[in-house]
Amino acid sequence: MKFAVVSFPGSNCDEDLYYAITDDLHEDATIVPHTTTDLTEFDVILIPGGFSYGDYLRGGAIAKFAPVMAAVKAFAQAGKPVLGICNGFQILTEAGLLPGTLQHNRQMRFICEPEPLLVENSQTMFTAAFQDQQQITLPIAHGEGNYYCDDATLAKLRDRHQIAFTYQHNPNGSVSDIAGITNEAGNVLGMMPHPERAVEAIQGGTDGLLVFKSLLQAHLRTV
Amino acid sequence: MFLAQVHVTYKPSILDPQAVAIKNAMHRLDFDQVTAVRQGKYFEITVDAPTSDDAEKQIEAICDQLLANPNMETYRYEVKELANQ
Amino acid sequence: MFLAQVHVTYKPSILDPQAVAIKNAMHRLDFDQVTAVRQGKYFEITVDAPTSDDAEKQIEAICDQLLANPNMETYRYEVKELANQ
Amino acid sequence: MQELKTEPTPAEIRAQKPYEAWGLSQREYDYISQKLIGRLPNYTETGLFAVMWSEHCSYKDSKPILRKFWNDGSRVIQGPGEGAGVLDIGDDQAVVFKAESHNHPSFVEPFEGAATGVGGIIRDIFSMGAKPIASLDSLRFGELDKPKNRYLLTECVAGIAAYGNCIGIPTVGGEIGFDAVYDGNPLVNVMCVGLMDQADLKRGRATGTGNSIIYVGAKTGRDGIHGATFASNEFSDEKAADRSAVQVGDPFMEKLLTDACLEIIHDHSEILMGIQDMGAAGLVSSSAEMASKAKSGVTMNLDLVPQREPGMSAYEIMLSESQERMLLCVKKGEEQTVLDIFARYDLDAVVVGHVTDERQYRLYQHGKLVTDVPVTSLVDDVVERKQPSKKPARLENVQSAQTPIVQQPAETLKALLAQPTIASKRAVFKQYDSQVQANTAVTPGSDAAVVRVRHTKKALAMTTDCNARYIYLDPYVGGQIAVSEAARNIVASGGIPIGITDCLNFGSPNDPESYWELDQSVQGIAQACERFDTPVISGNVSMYNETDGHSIYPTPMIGMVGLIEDVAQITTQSFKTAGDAVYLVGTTGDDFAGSELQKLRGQITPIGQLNFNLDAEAANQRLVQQAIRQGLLQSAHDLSEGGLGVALAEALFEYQLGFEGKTALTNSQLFSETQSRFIVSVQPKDQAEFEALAGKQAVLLGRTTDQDVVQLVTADGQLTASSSELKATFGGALGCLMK
Ligand SMILES: Nc1ncnc2c1ncn2[C@@H]1O[C@H](COP(=O)(O)OP(=O)(O)O)[C@@H](O)[C@H]1O
Ligand SMILES: [Mg+2]
Repeated sequence: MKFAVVSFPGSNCDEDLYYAITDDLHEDATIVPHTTTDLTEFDVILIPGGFSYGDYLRGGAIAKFAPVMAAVKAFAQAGKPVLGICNGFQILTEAGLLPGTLQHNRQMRFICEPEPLLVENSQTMFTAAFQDQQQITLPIAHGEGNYYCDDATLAKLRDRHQIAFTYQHNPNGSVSDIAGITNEAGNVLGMMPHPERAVEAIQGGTDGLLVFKSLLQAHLRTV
Repeated sequence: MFLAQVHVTYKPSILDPQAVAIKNAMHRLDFDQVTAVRQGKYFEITVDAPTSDDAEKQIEAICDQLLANPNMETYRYEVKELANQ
Repeated sequence: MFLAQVHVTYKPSILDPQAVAIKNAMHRLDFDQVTAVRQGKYFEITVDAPTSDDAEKQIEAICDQLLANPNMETYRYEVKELANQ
Repeated sequence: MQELKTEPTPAEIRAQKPYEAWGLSQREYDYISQKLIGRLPNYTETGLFAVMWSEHCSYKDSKPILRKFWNDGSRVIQGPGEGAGVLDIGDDQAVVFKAESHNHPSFVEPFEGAATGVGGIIRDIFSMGAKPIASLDSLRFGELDKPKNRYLLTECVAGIAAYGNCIGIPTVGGEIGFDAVYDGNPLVNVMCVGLMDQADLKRGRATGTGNSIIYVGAKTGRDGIHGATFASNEFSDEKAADRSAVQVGDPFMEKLLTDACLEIIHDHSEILMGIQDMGAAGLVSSSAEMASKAKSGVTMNLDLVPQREPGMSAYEIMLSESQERMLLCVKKGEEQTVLDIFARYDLDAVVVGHVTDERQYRLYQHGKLVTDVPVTSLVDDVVERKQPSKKPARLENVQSAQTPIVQQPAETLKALLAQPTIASKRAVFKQYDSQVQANTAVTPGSDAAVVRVRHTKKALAMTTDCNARYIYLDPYVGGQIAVSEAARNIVASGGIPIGITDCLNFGSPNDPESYWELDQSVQGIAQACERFDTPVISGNVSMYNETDGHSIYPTPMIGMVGLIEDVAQITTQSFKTAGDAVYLVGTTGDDFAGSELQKLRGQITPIGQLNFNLDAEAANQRLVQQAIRQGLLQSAHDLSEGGLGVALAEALFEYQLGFEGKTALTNSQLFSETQSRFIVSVQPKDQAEFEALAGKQAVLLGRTTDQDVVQLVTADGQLTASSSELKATFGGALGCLMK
């Protein structure tokens, strides 16, 4: 199975994702630059964390114009899986692939801590290896992770089971404790916590590996 | 040459954590008469456009595409001609 | 009630990496006619002061103490009276 | 030689002596004009000499002392003298590290000062060819009851976080101490650690006549140029209020710079002759040092230097401390390869000059030769000064410290845990991304941070330490203790100490007492380093740390790195499960000189005599190392500020355990700061083996429990407290004080 990790200028979790896939999931991964225009050879696109273009202006605001984004959009429209983590989540909301937006954390400070989460929907291609309402722990590391959407959007997210992960102790002020959401079709997931930092015991936990295993299982089912 | 002054602010319905933090800091400094704070971004953009209309069009497009996030922000701008140097 | 509109901007000699990045982004979006971008903060502060003079004094103090960093930034503001509601 | 019209002529310079305000003495000026260049230097040249001959660049005052450091050892690949030191860690890999201070800029503008401090030290690491893998920050502030100190702390931490988090280097450790002596003079020291293949090692050399000098990175502005020249408004009609010497950091650009430089080092090593960052004194120090080390000369055309502002003089271009810039020496004819790579990263890169074989330093601007002096006169001919040195009066006839009476040890323990120097620093380090790069095995909060080396069994442990209260009491012994404490932290984490870097934060070298303190502590550090086989491979000196004639405590920060040969040996300070036996390694005396208890009891300025024995220290470290290697320890924690009481409490918090035990120590000895001690926990099945190994070096203290109670019977009383209450005190204190 072939994973593409899209690297923007200023991405800093691209290698971490690459190693999570190659060393721990034992699948094929390629780091592709933001100038790539064709992603059709891949099965999954991963958009990593970091500070694309310095996150100057707003997280993800400049990255959404990178040449690669047209290919990402086409990939998503074809129903293939796109996972945005942290800055990747911000980029996906800025690009309109996911609803809502990520504001400054309520306390206006960066937070780096392991965070207990609940799996709200284990029926997606990113979460099938979890149980519904399973309690897991993943590290967060962000200054702008406070998810916001208006009430109508929130109602839709709920109705269509688009909320994938919630925080057990809301660390940043997110609406409805949201830590991760999918698009309506379910093939685009954005999440603030970092699954790629929890794939080996030495990192403090392995709950994150199940996100990637879910993708692998979903893929095996389709081939 | 035209100079655009652009203000990007949060929509009134949005709770802006930064503005809240600033207002709290003012109260801690005993500026108790401050009743509300809104906060935004301010840009001065110099455009080498042929006409004022053209400059406005460009600024409008830049705001829509880049400077403001329509989920939570609105913008306003003024364009004025710069004296030739 | 008075409303102060405050602009805080970098002194001209200070490097502003954010403004540089934003200008580069505009160029990548083919807004080639943009020749300069400056970036700053904008605040709207409502003060329940008895007189305009008093409001100005408070705003000035708030800018000095909180909103602007005198090492790198300058500020300007305008205070206007709000219609009673 | 032609002069720019607006600048004073050489004769005017001699008459008006502007160089004195720039720190160049009359003797030095005369020596340079008469002996080194044989004529009067022009304005630009005078500025270059002033900055190159400053203590900051030349170490003219501290060099005679720094020579006393010990830099040998079988692992040393590169000692002091380059961007950073390099040590062999096996598998053809090397670890690279260095620390640097940014004290004064952080006082003037804490956010940007601290941020650019982080940026500066990172460039030293990747310029050697290493990927930066971790940073640590060692901070000192005045007490937090003053709003100014809270502001400095908050902003410095935010600046470190902003830079480190954005660039994607985990901030994995550090230390923070508070004392009124740092009012008006906070310390911000940052250490960066890098990892490399030995084959990639690069040095700052301008070698090979005709090769090109390439400037890359941010444009040069009027940042950070000596304040004196700023005040004299002669080259600009801008109002002084519109000018600022503050440097703003751009971590995004530095990320691109790091990645691009490492790409060139990896893929085009053969055409890259040398590389160095532009740090203090920017373009002049990097280019002159690269030429000096290569025994070559350079010629540069300043019109080609990317500039942010119009009308910059040669003086300003050369002395600017704009951030995020590097200087490369690239083989003639191969420049385009390098320029293309930088272009791909959207970075400005320009050939600004070339290497010559005459050992002259020549600068052209607007078609005129504006500087023409021997390279050696700028770098190598600086006259070292051995300053007068005198033992401070306070250190004559020192009385011994009194043993405080402790009637309620639980109250004392709580009060100590709430001291900001002791309390949990989580409120600070949770703002740092400590896990990016996904290699952090031990995050902040344990004795040393541990970062594993991917695709090997190895890991690196790292720590920064210095108890300045001890240095104040006895700089020699205090220096030994600083190194020993760092080593203890490494050992407790499962590592073998392999080397150190330092930041020597002192008062004025012109004050004989300060100079004596510097000399003594360097000797103490040197002796301990030799004992632990931890060579000094890099470091930094920061002097003149004083305000209104009051100097800080001498604070020689030690940054140490240890090698963990197998990740299975990584050990943390926390007790793991109920029922484990807890031992105290090392003997305990009545050591209250400079202790936190002494300070808590109102003795703000430390008094008393230190008591320390390097042999005992080494023996106890060996024991813990051996026990970890044999797999006998569940946890190991070194004892430092607040002594046994504080260490025992800290070990309980992570897994919310209790403790029950009995000791022959007195109530007050629970808080004695006798050196060379650890507490370790051992599973019942391993107790016999551990006791056989330890002999008299360790005594059983008691057992961990799953109750929310800490109970320790002492010779003259009993400590009883709720462990969750202690945890709340410890965890909440700093956050509250920062508000
Ligand atoms: N206190 C010290 N201990 C050991 N080495 C030192 C010390 N101070 C400076 N050095 C070494 O001297 C060289 C020059 O240091 P410095 O001027 O701080 O570097 P930079 O030019 O990168 O700022 C470096 O190799 C540094 O490691
Ligand atoms: Mg350097």
